[in-house]
Amino acid sequence: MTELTIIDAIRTALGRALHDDPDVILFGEDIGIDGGVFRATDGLVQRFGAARVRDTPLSETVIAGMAVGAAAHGLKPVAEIQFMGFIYSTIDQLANHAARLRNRTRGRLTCPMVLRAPFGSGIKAPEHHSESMEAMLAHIPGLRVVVPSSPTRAYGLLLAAIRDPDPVVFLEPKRLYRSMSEPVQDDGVALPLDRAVILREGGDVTLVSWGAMLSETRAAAESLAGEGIDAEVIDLSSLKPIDRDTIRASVGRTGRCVIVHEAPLTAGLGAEIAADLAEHCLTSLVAPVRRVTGFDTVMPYPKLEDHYMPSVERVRRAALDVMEFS
Amino acid sequence: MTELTIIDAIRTALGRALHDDPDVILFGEDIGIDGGVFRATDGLVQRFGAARVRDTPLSETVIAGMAVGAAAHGLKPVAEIQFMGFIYSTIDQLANHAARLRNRTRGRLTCPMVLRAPFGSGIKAPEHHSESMEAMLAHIPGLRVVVPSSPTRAYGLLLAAIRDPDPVVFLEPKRLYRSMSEPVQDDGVALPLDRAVILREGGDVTLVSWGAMLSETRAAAESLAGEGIDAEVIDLSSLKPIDRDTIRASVGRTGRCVIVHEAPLTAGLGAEIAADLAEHCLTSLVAPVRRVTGFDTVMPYPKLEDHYMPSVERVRRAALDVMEFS
Amino acid sequence: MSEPLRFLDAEGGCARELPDFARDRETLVALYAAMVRTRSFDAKAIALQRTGRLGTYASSLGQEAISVGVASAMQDRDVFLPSFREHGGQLWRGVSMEELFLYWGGDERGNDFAGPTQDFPVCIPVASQFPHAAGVALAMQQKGENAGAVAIGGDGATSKGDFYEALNVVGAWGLPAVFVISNNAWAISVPRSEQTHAKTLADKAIAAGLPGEQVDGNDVIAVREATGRALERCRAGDGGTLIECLSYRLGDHTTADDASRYRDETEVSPHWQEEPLIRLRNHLVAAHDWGKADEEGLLRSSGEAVEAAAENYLATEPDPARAMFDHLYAAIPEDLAALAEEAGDD
Amino acid sequence: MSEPLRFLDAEGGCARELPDFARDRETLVALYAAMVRTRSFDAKAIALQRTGRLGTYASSLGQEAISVGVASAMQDRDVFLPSFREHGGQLWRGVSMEELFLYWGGDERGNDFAGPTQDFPVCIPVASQFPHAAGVALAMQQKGENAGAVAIGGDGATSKGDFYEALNVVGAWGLPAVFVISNNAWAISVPRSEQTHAKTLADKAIAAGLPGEQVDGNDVIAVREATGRALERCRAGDGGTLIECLSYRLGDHTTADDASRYRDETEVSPHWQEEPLIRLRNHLVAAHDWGKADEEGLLRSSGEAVEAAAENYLATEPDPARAMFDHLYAAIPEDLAALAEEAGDD
Ligand SMILES: Cc1ncc(C[n+]2csc(CCOP(=O)(O)OP(=O)(O)O)c2C)c(N)n1
Ligand SMILES: Cc1ncc(C[n+]2csc(CCOP(=O)(O)OP(=O)(O)O)c2C)c(N)n1
Ligand SMILES: [Mg+2]
Ligand SMILES: [Mg+2]
Repeated sequence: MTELTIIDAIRTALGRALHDDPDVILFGEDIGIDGGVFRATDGLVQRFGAARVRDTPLSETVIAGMAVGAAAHGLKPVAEIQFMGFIYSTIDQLANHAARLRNRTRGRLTCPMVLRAPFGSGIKAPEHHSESMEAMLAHIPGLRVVVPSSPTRAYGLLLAAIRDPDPVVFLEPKRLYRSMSEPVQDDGVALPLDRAVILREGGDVTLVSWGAMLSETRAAAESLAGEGIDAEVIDLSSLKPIDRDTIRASVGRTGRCVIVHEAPLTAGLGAEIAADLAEHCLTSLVAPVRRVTGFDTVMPYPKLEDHYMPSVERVRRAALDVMEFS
Repeated sequence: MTELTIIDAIRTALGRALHDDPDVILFGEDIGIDGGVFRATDGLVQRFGAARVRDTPLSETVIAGMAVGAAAHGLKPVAEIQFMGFIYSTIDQLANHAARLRNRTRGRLTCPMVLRAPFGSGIKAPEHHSESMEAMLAHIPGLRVVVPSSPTRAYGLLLAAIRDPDPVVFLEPKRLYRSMSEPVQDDGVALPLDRAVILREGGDVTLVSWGAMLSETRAAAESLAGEGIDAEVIDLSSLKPIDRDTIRASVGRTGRCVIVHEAPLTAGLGAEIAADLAEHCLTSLVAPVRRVTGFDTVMPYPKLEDHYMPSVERVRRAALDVMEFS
Repeated sequence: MSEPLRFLDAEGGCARELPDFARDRETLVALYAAMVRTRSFDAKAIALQRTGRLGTYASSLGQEAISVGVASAMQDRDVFLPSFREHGGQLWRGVSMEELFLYWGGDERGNDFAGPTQDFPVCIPVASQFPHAAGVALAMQQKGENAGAVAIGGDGATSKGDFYEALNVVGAWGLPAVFVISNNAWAISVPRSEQTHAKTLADKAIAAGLPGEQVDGNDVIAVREATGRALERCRAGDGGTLIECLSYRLGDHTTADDASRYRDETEVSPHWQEEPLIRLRNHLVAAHDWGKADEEGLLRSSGEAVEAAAENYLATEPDPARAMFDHLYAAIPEDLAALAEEAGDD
Repeated sequence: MSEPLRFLDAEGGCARELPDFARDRETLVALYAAMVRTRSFDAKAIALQRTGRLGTYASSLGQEAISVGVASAMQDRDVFLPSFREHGGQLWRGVSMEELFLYWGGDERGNDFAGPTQDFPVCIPVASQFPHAAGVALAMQQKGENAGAVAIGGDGATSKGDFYEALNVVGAWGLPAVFVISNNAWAISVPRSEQTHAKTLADKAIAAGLPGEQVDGNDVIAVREATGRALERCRAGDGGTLIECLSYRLGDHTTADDASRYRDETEVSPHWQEEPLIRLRNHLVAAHDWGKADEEGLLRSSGEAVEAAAENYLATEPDPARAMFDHLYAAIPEDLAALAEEAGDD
């Protein structure tokens, strides 16, 4: 087994999908000879040809809309949006068409497409290159939104997304692209899409996060362990649909929950999880549900980026707060 | 004082703003001689001329983007999107520009624009004409999102939105456009933008809603009164920023909360309110926070519309549930 | 600027030599019958709407030649992507009137047509069907299907970015797509002259390096001929085409609209002289022995078909409420199952 | 198709009779100096980035004539809406090098320039500045400002729907806007030929019924002349113009890019013969007595100005964390105030 980073794992999964299924087609800006600005598609045009790995004109709306049409007519398009800050122009096609085609036609036409986009902050990128607006997409009925957190999960979840019969937005935590590696077997085995994953078991407090913020969350959990607090860490993984049972069960055990995400607070996806607990786990909760998020502001330019991002310390403090609550 | 419906009140406020401030300009699809498909601008082109009340080409993206440019250069554009289902193409301009211009330039350029759009279901309109995707917009830092619930509030809030120095999305509950009327004085007095309003006082349970669903919510409150349950009804009114204090104070008194909205459940704005309570009012809560929402599905075509919409009965049952909880 | 392609003038006289298919009586009668049927369907739909038994409806009165002409040039394996005013084309392709009534009555099952199973349903967000057509064409190109994707949109649709982006990628990638603009002179209340300063809408093709052509959209022969040629180019691997069909919206925008608010009857009436049925009927009478009995028979059978379809539609049991959930995903996710139960008994 | 407008050929010879302004030594020296200054700024910015003291940076190497030429044709009351490769134009308009360094260093205060206070800052989302330009032009038209809004975008930008929608409304409403396409032959790794099948990008104006013109974008005189004429049309109430400036991106897309992955050095090198500084210098030497001392003096003063600006930039204290909140709204809403406190001590 080869040691792969997340970006390697994504590339490997894309290659596997192209190899296994002639209907898989990749398109996006600069994904061909350039291999994508993060190299997610590096070498694929050489292996599979320019007809299956296509550079599009600079047009996000038509990237999404073309994926809808191609998916409905028998291809399995895996399209890339270069950065999440440029995904807004695709929302019309995602919400009004991709997510509806099956329902609108009562199953006659379907939309097995994947829209990939790197998201999140932490690499000191220019404006619009660091957004985390996943909550907007998770609000769209009929869509799936998936976020991997490790090379293994990136590989397995991307294969699952491509094979899924419905549209999936696959958001890649770009801060993690090259920050970790692990052995990943290119065995073509997909992971289940709709499952949250317990990354660390613990009985005192449940920490829920996804994507890159799991680094801070896990670091906070380790630090808390040093203070005798045993945190459970859950990787939400599927942002839509949400695996509510796993979270409820965990909070049922711990009675405490802190949710961590980069996106702004108000109407962020953390709200959905906290709301779910307020409805379904109220009697288990022994402390307020805390959300540690990017501040409720516009994502700042790089110089203030670190201030915006939830730090290990902010997560740790929130966990301590809920532990001390009485 | 004249009896006005909500649509009358909106038209009156637009006329007042055009009259008082030469920098106010209206544009949108069919808002000129046709007076807007709901007649919100009926007669205004005749009074103020085709230069100030303009029919645009059929281009939502440029309607929003042009509003940004015009606002930054000294006009006060009040643009209309014909139905909320067509607002998605404006999100790029709203999130990437309107909401950021002030912050991006540290106040050098600002964006005092209003984007009006009718929203919500209940008039048996075709597909895409009944959406309630306000949570997406409420997630955008730097934006304001406002929803009136009566002719008086429509008049006062729209004037406030137009006069506000920052971008405001003004969502009009179209089911209510003509369903109620009351005396409204065209006195040019604006209402405060950031305040929730207690429409009915009550000590047993807090019902929070906005826009058209306040009809069902108030009807449920009346019905509950008949059963000896005294519900407080809060009109959220400002969906961003949220008047958290008013809601927390109410739930502090009642210990119970039901949130009602048309939009789909997951990552809907109800989640933000419930999450806020789970964090800040946990000790006051004596029952789970319930959300009564549109089902977590695509808004169906008219034939199933009534099933999708939260009914008085669903609101009432949820309130009874939380009352009976122990 | 050349004149729009036209074979039959307003009176039904031949403006130029007819293409082969248009010398065949059977073909012409089929085209005429399809337009008559469409007009009957329109009339019934409006009547149903006026009596509260159908939702908001967009009539195609006066524009029947466009979608009928377009659809008649297509083969089964081509894909049709209509906007919301192409009932005639949908019917020609095999969608049933009952299905169309269901759709316009507010029932998703109307889109689940038994007919051309790869065709797209009505598309409401203006111009958003053009990117789909590019995608369908991409799939066709990729799979070597030797077919074309044919999308129709209005004059207003040509102002939208998605129309343009789709046109551009069709040009850049040589995709087998035909974009038809049904220029009925109005986009609700906005006349064509205020929609764009472009000389013609066909000219917009230049921005994408595609051939663009203007056609008399009231001449079903011209529409069919132009579409047929464009589809031949698709099949020959020569890429896409933009066709602007010139016509006029004789009715209101939809049943929710009142066109008298923004246009004078005096503007409308001359266009009644130009409408597509008269000229083809005149031509049939003059050149193909079309008689009173033929005409009456056709009107009767169209009327009967429409009435029967309407009856079936009105007798259709509503979908159960939980249908909302059943088609959202291939399999219902766990977190929706509970809600679906709730809906079930609502 | 006519030849692109050009006054100076690659060697600095006169391709046609020069416009009046280009016979004036002072004007030409100012243009030349602005381009040299821009190139110095570029070099320093890249050096700072390579040493970790600036963020990702987009160099304008080889394209200096475009934004300098455009800006030099503008009056103070006009509004400039750049993309992200128009440093030369911003500097000409009065933005300081220090402000530009701040911006590219990742500090919003770089957009709060003391300079042309109505100008727009750098725009990152490709083509999204064109709708703004339409809006600014609308405000100018409405207020009778007798001015023009000038937006620049790349060849890639012409594929985007917002470019097209904005162009269309400029045409439909006769707005005083000039859209300049800085065609540097590449959009990151995608060459112009794959971006669109349109013959020229100037042709895209036809879709909006606007005049469109190709200009040699390496000839600052041609760029200035074409922009000047377009702005005269704006002031005369004759509406907008699309100008395509032909140039070449000599460097990487940005400091984050490695162009050798997708284009050969052999493609690039001939373009060094065409670049804009040489030809104007040659012309100055031949026609205006530009000597070695002039050249050296200019290089020295440019270098000094850049170094001084860089020093000031590097010495700038960072914004406090709560600046994130202070400029979000005119006044901080209650529900943010608490968070702002939290940020303050983070
Ligand atoms: C994106 C979008 N914006 C607005 C509307 C509302 N609307 C429906 S039809 C229409 C006018 C369409 O005009 P045109 O494209 O000429 O088609 P026609 O109705 O004339 O056939 C408008 C504005 C819509 N359906 N989609
Ligand atoms: C809407 C959008 N999509 C993608 C990007 C990422 N991106 C930045 S520059 C660029 C290429 C731009 O090419 P062009 O318009 O020719 O301008 P140039 O960089 O050549 O000056 C891309 C794809 C972006 N900034 N905005
Ligand atoms: Mg039309
Ligand atoms: Mg370029």
